[in-house]
Amino acid sequence: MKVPTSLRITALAVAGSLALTGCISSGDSGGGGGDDDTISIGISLPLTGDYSEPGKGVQQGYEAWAAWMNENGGLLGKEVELTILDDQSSADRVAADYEKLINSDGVDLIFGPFSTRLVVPAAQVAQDYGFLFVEPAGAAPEVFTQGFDNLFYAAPAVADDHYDYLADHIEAMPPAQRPKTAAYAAMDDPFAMGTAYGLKARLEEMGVKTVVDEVYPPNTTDFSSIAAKVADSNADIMVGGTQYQDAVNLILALQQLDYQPAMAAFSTAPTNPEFPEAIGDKTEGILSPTGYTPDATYPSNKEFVEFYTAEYGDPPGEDQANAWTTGQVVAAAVEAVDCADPDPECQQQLIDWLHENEVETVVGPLTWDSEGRPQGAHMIQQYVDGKIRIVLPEDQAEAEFIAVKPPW
Amino acid sequence: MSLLLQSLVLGVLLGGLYALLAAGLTLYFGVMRVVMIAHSAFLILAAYLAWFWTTETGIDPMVSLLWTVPLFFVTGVLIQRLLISRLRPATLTMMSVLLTFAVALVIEGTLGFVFTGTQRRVQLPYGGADISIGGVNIAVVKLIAFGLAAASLLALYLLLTRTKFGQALRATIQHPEAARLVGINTERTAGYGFGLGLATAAIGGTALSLDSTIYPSLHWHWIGPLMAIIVVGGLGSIPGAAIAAMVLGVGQSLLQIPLGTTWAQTFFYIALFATLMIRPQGFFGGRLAQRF
Amino acid sequence: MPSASDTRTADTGAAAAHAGRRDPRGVVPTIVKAVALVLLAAAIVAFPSVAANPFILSVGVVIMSYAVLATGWNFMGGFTGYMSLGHAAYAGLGGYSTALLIVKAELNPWVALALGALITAVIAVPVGIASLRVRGASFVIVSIAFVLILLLVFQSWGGFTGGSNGLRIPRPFGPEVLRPEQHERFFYIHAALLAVALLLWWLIDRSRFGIGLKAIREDEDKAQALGVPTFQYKLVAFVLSAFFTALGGGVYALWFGFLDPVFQFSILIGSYMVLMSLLGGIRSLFGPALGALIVGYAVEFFKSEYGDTQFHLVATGLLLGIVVLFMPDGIIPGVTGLLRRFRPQASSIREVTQAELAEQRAGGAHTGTDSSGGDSTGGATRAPDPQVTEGVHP
Amino acid sequence: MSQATAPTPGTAPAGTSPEIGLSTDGLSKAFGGVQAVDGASVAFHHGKVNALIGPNGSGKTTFFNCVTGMIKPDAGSVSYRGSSITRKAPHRIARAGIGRSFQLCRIFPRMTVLENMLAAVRPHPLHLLRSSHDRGDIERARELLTRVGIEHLERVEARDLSYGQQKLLELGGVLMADPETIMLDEPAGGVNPALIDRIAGLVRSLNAEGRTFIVVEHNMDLVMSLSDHVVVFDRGRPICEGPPSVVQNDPRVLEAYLGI
Repeated sequence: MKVPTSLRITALAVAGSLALTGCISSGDSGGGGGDDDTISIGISLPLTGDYSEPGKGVQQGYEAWAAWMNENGGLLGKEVELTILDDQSSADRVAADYEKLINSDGVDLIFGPFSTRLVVPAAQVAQDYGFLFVEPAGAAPEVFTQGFDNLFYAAPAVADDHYDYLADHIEAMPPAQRPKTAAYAAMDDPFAMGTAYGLKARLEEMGVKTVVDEVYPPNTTDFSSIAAKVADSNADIMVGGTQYQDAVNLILALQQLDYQPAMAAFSTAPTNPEFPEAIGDKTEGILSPTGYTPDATYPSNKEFVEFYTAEYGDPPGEDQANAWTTGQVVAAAVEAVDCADPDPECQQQLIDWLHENEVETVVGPLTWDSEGRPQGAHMIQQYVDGKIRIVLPEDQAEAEFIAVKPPW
Repeated sequence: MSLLLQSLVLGVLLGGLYALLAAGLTLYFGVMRVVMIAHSAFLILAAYLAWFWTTETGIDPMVSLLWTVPLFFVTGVLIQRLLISRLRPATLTMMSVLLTFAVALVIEGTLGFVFTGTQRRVQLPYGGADISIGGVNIAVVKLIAFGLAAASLLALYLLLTRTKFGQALRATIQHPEAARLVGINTERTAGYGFGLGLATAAIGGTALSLDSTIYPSLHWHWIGPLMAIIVVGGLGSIPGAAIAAMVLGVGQSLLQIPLGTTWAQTFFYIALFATLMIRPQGFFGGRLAQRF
Repeated sequence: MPSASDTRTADTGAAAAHAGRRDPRGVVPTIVKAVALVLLAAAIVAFPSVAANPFILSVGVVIMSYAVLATGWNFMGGFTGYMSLGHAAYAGLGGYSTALLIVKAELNPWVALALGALITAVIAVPVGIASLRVRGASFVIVSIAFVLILLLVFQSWGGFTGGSNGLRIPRPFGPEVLRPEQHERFFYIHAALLAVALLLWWLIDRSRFGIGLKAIREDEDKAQALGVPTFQYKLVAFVLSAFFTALGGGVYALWFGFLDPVFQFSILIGSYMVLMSLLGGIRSLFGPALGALIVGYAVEFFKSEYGDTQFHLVATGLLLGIVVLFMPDGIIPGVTGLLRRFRPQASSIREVTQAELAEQRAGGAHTGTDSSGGDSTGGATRAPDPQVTEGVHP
Repeated sequence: MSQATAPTPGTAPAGTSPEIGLSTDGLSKAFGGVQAVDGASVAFHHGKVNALIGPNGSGKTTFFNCVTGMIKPDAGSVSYRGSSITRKAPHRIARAGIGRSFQLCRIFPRMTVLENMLAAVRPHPLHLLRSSHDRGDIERARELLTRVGIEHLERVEARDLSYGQQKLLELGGVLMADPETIMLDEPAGGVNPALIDRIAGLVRSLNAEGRTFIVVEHNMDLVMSLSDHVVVFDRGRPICEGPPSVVQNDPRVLEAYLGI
């Protein structure tokens, strides 16, 4: 009774969708790879969903880079065209997006997505099709242990090494002045945890006692309990493996409990322009690692900052810089081997070239090890007189390091 | 020791908010046998409205209660009238879950659409202020949120026990057929019950906005613990829900000391499973679970 | 026309009519059924070679996976009417246990898949006991809570599950099998799994167990009063459902190659399963698969056409709401009903019973008059009570 | 109508002490503050047609639900044929040989009439996957459908039946499970007089075959004409019992009904 009708409907639907499958692939205009005077580059970014906000910075960086390239003669003399898909902050989607970019839209090159959690599934697709995969956001140590030989991280250092200069600085202090105890609170996210635990490993090595070690889920909104533990320990140094809002919440919760550490370091958040607004006038002395500063003197950086500021009104941030760096890295390889097409042979040449050469970028000269780890280090910034300034390493410092943080 | 005391205080403050929200969920379940999945989505919606109000006008978020509470009450009545009451009684429990789930998705999607997925937080001049009593620091915003929740719960309690409408509502919860027999318009009462439930979400959301970051998908973070609370408290029992909220809120807060944030959250779910295994009708009253 | 032939057989005598009434549609629909089934199978077998490129093929794999998951869900939802919003938990558990058995215990991927699904089924037993002892509400609450708890556990227990770093699963096929061919193989594996699930669903649907389950769906009290051990039946259906969902999740994990708790234990995936099943029709064998096809295709289509908005959540919510409010029986029963309404021979019960009444008044003897027309539900209204007059019969 | 208690064939002559089938002892159930069943101790005569009457809200249906396990009683016990069935799961009670109908007739609305009947078959666990359309089962179902008079509707979905037909179907389903004792909750509620006669006729003939009936009913004529033993409930407990003719004239019954 119902069975045959349902069967008929299903069969009809199957037939219909078979006929319609073309729609999915041809629906997006994209950039046909067959076009001779353009090079199309496919990117999937979290334009909506949980990672959409930081993802926007990467998008701006990519778009600025493409615009700059086209104003300056293009890539290999051809126009650069970006095809950006929205991965909705989901791993399933990010893989499907690259699958589509490579197979259906026929892009010549691909750039990496945003957020560590999406890098691995995307890199897998790229690897399977033999594509070069330079990415602006997968800094977690685990990204580089998956056996991807096509992956390169376009930033100075992987997450564990972000605090290296701070660790060096503490190590250089007379033992009596070093912090004795440390409290760590990190978001359960490969990148954020990577930064905090990188520093933790170094500090523990030099005998700084870990008194609090908390990991919280990414969706945590109530930090009062973590703050209570930190405050109770009264640690000398507070290290936050944070992204953005969690740092704001954690700092507010710590203030509510009147906890005053001698040093407080948080990843990512303090470099965000909205951070001082959210914290108010209590930012003084807060430390943060950064891979990029608009004031850096690398040759290409001036062009970048000028172009970007003219385009968007504000100077670029770290996400924008990493995206731009990705563009620079790929462009350098393309210009060097003189090819940019999806053919595996060309892609392999690009990969091989990057493994062996140094690239000048807005974050400095970059080289990679065989697994794609960049071989640089992050600078350390600190809020000094209400402005965030580079304080370490000393040869790049814009301001004096504040050794004892004023109360917040 | 001071950490223990501090955590205890934090737990009580948190438990107050849980209690108010769980009371709302219990109301829906009581009057309609509906598990209102969208409750926490409305909570977040209210928090967004409070945040939006404050960023646009610069006036304290608590003032937004003046219009969010009536708005939510009316919305609640309308949801009951226009959506829930359309469902067939035979499949009401299941279908209402799906329907309110759909409402939650629509709210989450719309919030993301309008306000993007960015995390938001109301900036208050007293955001980081605290009061110190006997070695325990209490954040002013948390105290206000707790006060708001406690006052609303008290008002709800008085409404239920001291007014004619409250009697009708309780009768409808306990025995709808009997309530109809004594001349109570249970349909209308159920509508108002729904409105009241949603009003608790408005108050809770405003309280939440004082001291928390909000983002569209945050409601999933709340609905789990809240559902655990109403089951542990005994589906349909408001005092049960309030007690369970306190116990679980304090428990979670204390367990964070040895277990850390993540594992402490599982406390709610362990309590939920334990309740269903040992005493499915809940530990504090309500026996409605037995039949539904 | 089938009713005409049936009436003729019916005239030969009551007993013969009863015997011949196993299939009221007679021979022709059986052929239609068989042809449709063959066409369906052919379409599925042909799909990978028709697909324009590996991306289309990968979309096919995803839709097939949806179909498996939704059909797995429907073992519980369709038979018993208990709607789990948290079936992503079992898909995720299936994926993770398969992956962990491969990574940690170094088992053969296919052994790991089967074992993983079994482990998930075992885990489902206590969950089922906790959630099914009491009716309705608790089941849904537990279904959601279970996803949330698994998310916490798999995220926190990083040392074992990979936590937020995710877990990569080695390929079941060697490196010489290129990605497009992986897609093709996994498309067929999913299809085979779907076929097995559908076969079992069909077997249960027509079995004594199935009729008990459906009785629970219709009226649990009544079923109990008739002696159906409702709790045991529900539990078996639930565990079976978890098993197939876990198999679906496991195969998907082997194909996708990467697991992250946030994406595995997601409420949204569970709600897709519900939406697909309801949309297609939970009482129909092919309902969930059809729903998966529609939803899976629509998701791709809207993404590629309208792209970058958060609107997919709103659309999912609205669609679910509309289905629940206006077509809780789904598309298949809806279309079936529509077809029947337009079929000229379709007669309402009213006509049948009145015709019979006349016959009885005249002849007084029961004939096995065909009542297949009575399965028309379209315009059927409450028949006038024939017992008014029949009451005089001994 | 006639108030004569026509001796039903197959029952023991009056005077001998009746065999007790189902009985309760101190059964209690409260909802919130309302004591629906209040320490009810009742014994029903086996092999007879027992009637349970009482004013609206006197707890008859709750009593039924407690006995059949649909509601767990707060206190008291239920025993059947000498063994306790207190707090047993409803399906166990059903399998012990007690079938029941519901006050507002309950059938499986989206299943066909035949499927409604087959749902009452109790398969051996090993035969669970056997086709539900077992020839023997179907034949028996058809027999019973013929007996209740709706065999011509076997392929109709139950929700498309008239209320009267649904009542007959419900009775058919109960019979399909082959219970020794059948509890009917208002079998004559909401149906027309002709159908009432038909149902009464069925009860009589089934009783004649040895099945015990316990009937909650408001239709006094029906109760008096049908039953051998009447129990009167008020405020959750029995206030009087006996043959219809005795009960009918008991002042307590009048009081309960008229609320004096």
